[in-house]
Amino acid sequence: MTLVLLLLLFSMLLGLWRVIKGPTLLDRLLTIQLFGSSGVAILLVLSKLLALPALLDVALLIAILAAAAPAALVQRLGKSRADTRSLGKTP
Amino acid sequence: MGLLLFDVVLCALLLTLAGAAMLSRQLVHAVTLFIAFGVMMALAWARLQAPDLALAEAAIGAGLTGALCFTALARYAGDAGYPKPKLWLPLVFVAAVSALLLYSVFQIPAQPTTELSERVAEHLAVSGVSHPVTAVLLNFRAWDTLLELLVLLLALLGARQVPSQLPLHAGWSLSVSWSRLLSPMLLLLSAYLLWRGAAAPGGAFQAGALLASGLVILRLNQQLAWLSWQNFAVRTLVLAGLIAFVMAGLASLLLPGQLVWLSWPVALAGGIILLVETFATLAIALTLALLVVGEPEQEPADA
Amino acid sequence: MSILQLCSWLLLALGVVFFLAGSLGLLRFADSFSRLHAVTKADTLGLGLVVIGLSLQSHWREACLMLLIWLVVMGSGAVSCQLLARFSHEQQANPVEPADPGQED
Amino acid sequence: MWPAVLLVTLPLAAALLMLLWPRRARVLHFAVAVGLLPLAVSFLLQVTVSGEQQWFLGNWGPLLAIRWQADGLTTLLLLVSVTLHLLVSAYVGSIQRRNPLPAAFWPLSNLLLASLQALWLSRDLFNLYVCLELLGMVAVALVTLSGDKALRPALDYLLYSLFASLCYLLGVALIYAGYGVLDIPMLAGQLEANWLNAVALTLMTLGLMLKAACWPLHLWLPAAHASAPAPVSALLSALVVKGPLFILYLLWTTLAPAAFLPAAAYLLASAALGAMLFGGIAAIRTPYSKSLVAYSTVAQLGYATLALAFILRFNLPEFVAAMWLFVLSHALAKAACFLAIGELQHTLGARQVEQLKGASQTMPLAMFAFAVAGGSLIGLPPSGGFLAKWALLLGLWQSQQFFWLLALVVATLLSAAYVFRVVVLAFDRAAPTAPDFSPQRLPQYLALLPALLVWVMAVFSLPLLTLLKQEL
Amino acid sequence: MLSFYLYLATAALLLGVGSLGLWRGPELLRRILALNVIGAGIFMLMVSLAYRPVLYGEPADSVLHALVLTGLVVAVSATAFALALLGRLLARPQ
Repeated sequence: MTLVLLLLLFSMLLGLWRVIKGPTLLDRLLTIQLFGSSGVAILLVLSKLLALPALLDVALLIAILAAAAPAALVQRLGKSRADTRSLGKTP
Repeated sequence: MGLLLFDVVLCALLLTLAGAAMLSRQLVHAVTLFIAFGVMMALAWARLQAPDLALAEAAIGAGLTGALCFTALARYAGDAGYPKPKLWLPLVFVAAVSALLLYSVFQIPAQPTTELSERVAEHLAVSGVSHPVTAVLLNFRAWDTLLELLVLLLALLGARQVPSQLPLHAGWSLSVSWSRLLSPMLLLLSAYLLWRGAAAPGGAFQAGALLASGLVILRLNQQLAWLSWQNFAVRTLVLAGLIAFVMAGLASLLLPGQLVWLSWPVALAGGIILLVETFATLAIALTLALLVVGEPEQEPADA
Repeated sequence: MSILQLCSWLLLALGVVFFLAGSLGLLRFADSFSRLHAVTKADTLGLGLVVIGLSLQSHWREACLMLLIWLVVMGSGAVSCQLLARFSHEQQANPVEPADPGQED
Repeated sequence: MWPAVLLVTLPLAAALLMLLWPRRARVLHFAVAVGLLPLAVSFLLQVTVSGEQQWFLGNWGPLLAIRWQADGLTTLLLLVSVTLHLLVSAYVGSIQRRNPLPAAFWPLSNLLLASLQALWLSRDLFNLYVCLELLGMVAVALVTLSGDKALRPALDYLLYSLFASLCYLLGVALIYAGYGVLDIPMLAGQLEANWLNAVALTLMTLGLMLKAACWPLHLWLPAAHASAPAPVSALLSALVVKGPLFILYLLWTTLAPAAFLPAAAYLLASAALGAMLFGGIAAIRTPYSKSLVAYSTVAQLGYATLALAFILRFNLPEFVAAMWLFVLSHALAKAACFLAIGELQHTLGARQVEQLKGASQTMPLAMFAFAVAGGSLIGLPPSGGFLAKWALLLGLWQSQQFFWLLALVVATLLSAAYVFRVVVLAFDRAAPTAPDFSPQRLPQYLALLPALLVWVMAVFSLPLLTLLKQEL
Repeated sequence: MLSFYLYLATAALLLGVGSLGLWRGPELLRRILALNVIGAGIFMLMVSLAYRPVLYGEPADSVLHALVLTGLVVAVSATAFALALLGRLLARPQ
């Protein structure tokens, strides 16, 4: 079980390179997505391992709110705003 | 052993994310990294057996921080052309301070002080709830919680003094329908968290923060036009948590034999706590939502 | 070890493999939009396998909750994938506009 | 229990009701503010007669509960807060027609009072953190009332204040790590002189000094206090910066192990010296009249810090009396100064000190208020400021600290210089600045009132001294 | 035991990283984020302390959990207020 946990965390660690290196904003946002889904998996395993059923609620919460940050991003920095010119477009 | 390795990797991830957020070239990257950092913090709380905090952190980190930061980011018109800051002087100083702090935390004895926990366990039976964290928050240290609700209210009052309108444009149909699909689920889940708070991890703040995230998502998709301070019902609910708390305190002070502020009579404690928590949840949800998305239309600052 | 447990471990292992594959894809694929595919698809599948694997070992109520979590992740993963893709597509389609600092007022 | 509870909850409840029904805000405000005054007076008398009282909130007993304690000092501070709250809001009411503050002033000032009262009463390390945070947020919200020009100072103030409370919280966490107790009286005498406690106390002290604007951590104060509306500056200077000072006093007189005291005394004394000298010099040099008063706050806080440093070193009751007399007299005098300067500024349309020329002719009342309050800041007999300085001098003489006697004299000369800088200009009748409109009398009288109160303090000097000397 | 000190060390380093960001800035938004990182460091210190009894087979310290929860609320409120001020500051005509 711990091994599963470690490997899941390792997959996040791989994603870390993308989030720091980029190069585009999309890559970074994707990594948040990855962190979200691997985080949910880790929480499920942890809840089994530590015998804390409440962690399932945490996982559900993260799962439900996974689309919240992208939705806010689209609303606040989406197309009709002129002032997002330089955001995340360093190739 | 395996768990220790897990801890090492988790801590390394946390530190890297925080460091990258502080040092990244562009602000939008800093914000993205910070959101990822929030998710990882929730994992750390889960690992450290603090499910209450993991719930709260997940609701805040995943739902509210993103909306807050992206709203602030929309204000930065491109890159404002800040001079490249010096790194070395701060780095040296901060490294010295960190070394000092590191040395200090290693002085912390590994032997826990258990007297306070024992006292909590002793009195749990007469606190009205069976989950110790809720008992501390709503009974043993209820005064802290009342003041904390006041801090939240003050943030809203302060933010209302400095309104700055960002127009809401029409949401994409996909996110609108997703938010509609989500809202009943969020409502149910927060009601469940609130109810569970009496016996298990959960409670007013977690439920409120979750509900607030739901309100924010809906509001950002141009729904809930009623969500405004000008609306008397909204205003009442924003204040309801504090009003219920203060009234409960004063009422129980009037009861015969109750001589001290915020001491709930044992027989009524469970009911009072549930009542206060329910109003506090609504208040927290609406306050946070108003704080994050602001007012729908431009109004003068003073009502 | 019972067959049930064996199945559970196998599924868990397979799930983890999918997670790792997704991350590898995120690292190795050439452009952002292919990386998008790698992450969202592989992770959702991986999570599903982990959920089933864990469900085999747990109480039915927890299993139901986990299944619900998986469903939600599928939904919100798909939605956010769409949102992100369109957002970034639009950003690329609209070239840099002239600065207009007074826009906000 | 009732007086203590009401002193906190009445303003709180009033603020909530005002937010619900903004139209009734002023009536409600004055009803509550006037009602609180006799309550606070009777509470003070009750405590002086029957001794200190304490409660464990929720009736959970020590350790588990948050402790409230009402001793002579606390009740005195409660009374001063209530008095100043009433005076300042009366001033705001009297200028309502001319330049009204936003309606949010009424609930915010009530919340300020509630959080101050909560702070004076609390004896719990974590609860004090929440109170500090609360106080900081109200203060910043009040600063923003003067509109867009105050935005940057307000944001800086908020960031400094957040950083300061985080420092304090870290210290609390480290103390909890060692002892598992948050209650200050229970921790009294328990702390050992080890590295962990040294770090914890240093962090808490730094955070509190930053919040109390002790030199050299005062950088946020002049901008924030000068850009706030005048009545708000009066509240901030008179009351808000005293909150962290009170916690500092609690920490070092009850919590800190004796081995740390000399080092802390040196730290505080040098900060005080810097504050008295550099704050005074900055006040002499600044071109703006409100900045002058704000820098004077930095300098005057130096006296209180110096007294605190000597409490730690010599443990004489004179120093305790001196510290709190400084705090009380400064609270009243500074409120009068800010109100008078605000009144002068509005009527003469003058932000700079130079433009106050001839003010003794055009607005004699306001100028008189400033001069009277200034007299107490300098320490002219028989004002409250003089009482404080006399107690300090007496203590310094007894403990034979002749260097500090000299420093005190120099600091007094500096404060005389910045007060007379304004007064001399005001008596220059050659070409007075013409007022924009005919001066109003009521607000000027209201500005004079706290200034006169400082001088009345001298009448009650004996009971005040006995009350404060019991503290040790 | 080792993981307890590991998390404590992480907390201390988070404080360092946050202070670096607070000092260096340069944008105000980053300073606000840095304050949050410092807050996270302190909360991590407190949660690790709450975890300490678990090492001896006792339940985690619920008082500390409650304190951190209060601290989280305070931190969120303060951040939201700071961001509102920042938004107004940036939206203001130059």
